[in-house]
Amino acid sequence: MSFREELEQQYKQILRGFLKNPTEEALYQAQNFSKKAIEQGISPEEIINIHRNGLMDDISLNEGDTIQTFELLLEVMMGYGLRFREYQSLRFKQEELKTEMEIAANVQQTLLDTDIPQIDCLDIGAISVPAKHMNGDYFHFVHDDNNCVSIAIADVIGKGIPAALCMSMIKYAMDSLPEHRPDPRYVLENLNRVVEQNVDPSMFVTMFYGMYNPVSHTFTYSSAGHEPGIYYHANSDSFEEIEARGLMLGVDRHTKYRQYVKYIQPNDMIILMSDGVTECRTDDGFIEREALLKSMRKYIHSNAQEMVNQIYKELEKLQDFELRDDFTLIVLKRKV
Amino acid sequence: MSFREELEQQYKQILRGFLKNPTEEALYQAQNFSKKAIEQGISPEEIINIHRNGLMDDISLNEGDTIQTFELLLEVMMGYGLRFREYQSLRFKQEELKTEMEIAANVQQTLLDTDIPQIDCLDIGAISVPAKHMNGDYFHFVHDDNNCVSIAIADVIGKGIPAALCMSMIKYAMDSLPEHRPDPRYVLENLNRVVEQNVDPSMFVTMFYGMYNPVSHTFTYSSAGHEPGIYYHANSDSFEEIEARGLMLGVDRHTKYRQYVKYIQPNDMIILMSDGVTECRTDDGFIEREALLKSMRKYIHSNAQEMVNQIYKELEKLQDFELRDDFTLIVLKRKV
Amino acid sequence: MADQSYVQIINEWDIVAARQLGRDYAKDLGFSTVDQARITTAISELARNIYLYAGKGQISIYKLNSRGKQGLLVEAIDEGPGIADIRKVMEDGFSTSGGLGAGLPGVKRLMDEFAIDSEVGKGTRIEAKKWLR
Amino acid sequence: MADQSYVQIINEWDIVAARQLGRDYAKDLGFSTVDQARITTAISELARNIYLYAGKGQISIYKLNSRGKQGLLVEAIDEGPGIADIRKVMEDGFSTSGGLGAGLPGVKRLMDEFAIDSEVGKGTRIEAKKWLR
Ligand SMILES: [Mn+2]
Ligand SMILES: [Mn+2]
Ligand SMILES: [Mn+2]
Ligand SMILES: [Mn+2]
Repeated sequence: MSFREELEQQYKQILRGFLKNPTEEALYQAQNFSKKAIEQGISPEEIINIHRNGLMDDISLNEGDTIQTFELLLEVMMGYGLRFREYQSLRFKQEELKTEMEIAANVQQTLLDTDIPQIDCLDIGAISVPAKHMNGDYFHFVHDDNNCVSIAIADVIGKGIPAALCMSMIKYAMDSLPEHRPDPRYVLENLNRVVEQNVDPSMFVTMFYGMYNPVSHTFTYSSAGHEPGIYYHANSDSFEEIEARGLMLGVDRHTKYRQYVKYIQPNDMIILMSDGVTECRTDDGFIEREALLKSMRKYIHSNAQEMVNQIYKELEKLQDFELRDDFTLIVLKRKV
Repeated sequence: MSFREELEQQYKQILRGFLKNPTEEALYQAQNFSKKAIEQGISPEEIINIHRNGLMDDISLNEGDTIQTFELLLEVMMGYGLRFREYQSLRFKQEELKTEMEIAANVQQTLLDTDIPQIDCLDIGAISVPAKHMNGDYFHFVHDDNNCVSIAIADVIGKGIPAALCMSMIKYAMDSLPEHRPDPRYVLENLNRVVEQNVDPSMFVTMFYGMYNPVSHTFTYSSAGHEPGIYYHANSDSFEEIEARGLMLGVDRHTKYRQYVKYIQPNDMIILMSDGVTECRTDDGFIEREALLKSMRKYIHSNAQEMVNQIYKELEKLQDFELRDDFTLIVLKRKV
Repeated sequence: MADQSYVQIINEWDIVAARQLGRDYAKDLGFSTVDQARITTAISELARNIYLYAGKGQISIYKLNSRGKQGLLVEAIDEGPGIADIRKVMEDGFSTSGGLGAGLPGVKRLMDEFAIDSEVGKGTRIEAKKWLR
Repeated sequence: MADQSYVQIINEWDIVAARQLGRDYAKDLGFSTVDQARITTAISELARNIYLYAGKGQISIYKLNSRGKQGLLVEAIDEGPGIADIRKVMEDGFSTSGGLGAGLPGVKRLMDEFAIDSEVGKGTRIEAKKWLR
């Protein structure tokens, strides 16, 4: 007998008992039944049906009896009434919290705000969408006095408010960095110490930091355990993983980072992302890297911003509009 | 006729119509009725009662008719069923969010953690309780190499997550301050620039910063629009407001702050607080400053930590256990 | 009917007795069927709390008459473990998690007025009022 | 009874017609009274959305038979304004705020499977299935 059938049986007994002798005890039993039904996720329309079935079982009932059983039904419905009131209050709190989150997201926006550099030789596109209310991913561009463009992309392990709090601190630490921007290795080593000192020991941060030199067309970069980027070779129309090794920020304060240099050909692209892009999950499992590359190739001739927007849209739909992780995607294309 | 009576009338009409002719249209009317009732906050046990009253009105009913009307009641209950399901999902989300907030509060705790200095000449007590999940108040002690004790107390205008985000940044800015701690004026001017630059223009911060010199027993302090402190004269057993003027942080980046010096007598106390202490609200309005002083006097001979704990407990109860604002209270007592 | 009466809560059947007492008073005062059920449910929750978490205690019912307004007061007293964090117990999430004070937000919503006083190690006293409309 | 049928939604009475069609199919397939009411309510919400926000559209009902499982498919199609942010519309808070897509989380909960496709300026297509247990 399923638990639903069992509950229905139970209710019939309570009903029969009540019809024989409508005491306070029977009503107390109805209250306990109500609690159990709610725990089991029985919805109120089912209660109506169970009550009706109980009445239909008993062919000896007259009209007056039936009317009297509403007292029992009312008692069962009291439990649902309490949930209904709790629902109203939860809804109100949820609205309040939503407003609070929106304000918090704005505060975060102001803090993390970055302009996409306008520079002749590069076409740059970037998108970052939080899975929950606040973003634990972060990206930042600096277009410096030497016309160099630096790019930071980071991901706090974790999502939502705790990640956002942590990210705010990192952004602030980056702003207070002395002028060593051209040296990605130094940037990561410095931030690693900040994270190690100030952040909850259970929180780690992955980060990729690179610097594009528009004179030599070289890209110098280091990675702290961040999701590997992808390099697009225009002449062979092929993709290649951007190699970079390094420990996450916050693990060991003495971590040293390796620095890599890459020469960028005209029309080639550097594609950076957070793991939210590759870990898009569908009902059938994670999307394959192949699927991602296919989607990239589809928009490879669009401009960089259009490209990241369209890829996001496609992956969002693949996941049934439920992001599991913050999603950040950046494309840098060498134009000339 | 009250809107409840009106609804009841309406339902009786739908019921009569259904009994005459049990069509899909009548059920559609029941659905619309359900929506309206939910909007008006009618709880499901009232629906049962309204249905019963409707049946009792109609003396010509037989048992079969009555059973059939359960179809109509079921239809009305569908709307409540939808709310019940939404309730379950809201509860689940609320649990998730609660966990998230707890993690965030821990992250904040790690970031804002401060030890109360142990120093022969001072007895120090401090308490800070958030009104919501996260604290937008902040206090911090530094016991420096010269044996001086500095105290910062700050309050972001606003509560909850946005305030907490902002507060994390300020704490980080304080940590990166160069070694000018003995100079409260300088500290506030420096932080003012940080807040002005990095924080959402709608957010302001009040702050009190002071430095206790245990050799001269002088207290040097400045205030950025913060709730005034209270000075307790042990010899005359009297309270006095601690005078300090200054604009809030984040209003004008060129703000200059005044610095004050006070000589502290043995057994005298410096009592610092956020406006959450004075703006405790009861149903009869704000508590009077007099009530606060009365509560302080009651515990004036306890040790400093016991004193702040007891005052908090008393004011919490006065407010019916619902804090309207973050509550921070610090007591410094010169022992010898 | 006397202006007040009480039931000792020691075992589960006393919960039924407390409900019955509350219902009798509520009927006598002229509360509607729905309000009777609300008052009874509130009493049930309070008595249950005593039975499950304090071991024993007492539910008293009083008739109220204040400036022409008539009403009913439910008072629940126990000398159980008391509630350490009243703020937490009055939160919604806590209400279904069980434990001492479970269901109190529900009681507050069913009645018109609600007050609680508790000290750890000494016990808890709850007052809930409902006024005739 | 045919394996599929549809109702054009242009005015409010068409909502009733769509409900009736859904109920007939649900009954014919042997769904319980409660499930009939659930299917009808889901159809009602979808039809209402079309009537209120898209102006006109169509509700189709299909009998399903997949590997021995029997079921019912409700399809709602309109050429209305479309939904810009589907993620938002599927959030609970939004469901009672009214506007295009209101009530869709409810429809999803009443049925076993739910899929939505929408393009701004082109319209919306929703598929909701319920299987016989
Ligand atoms: Mn993350
Ligand atoms: Mn991630
Ligand atoms: Mn504040
Ligand atoms: Mn405040």
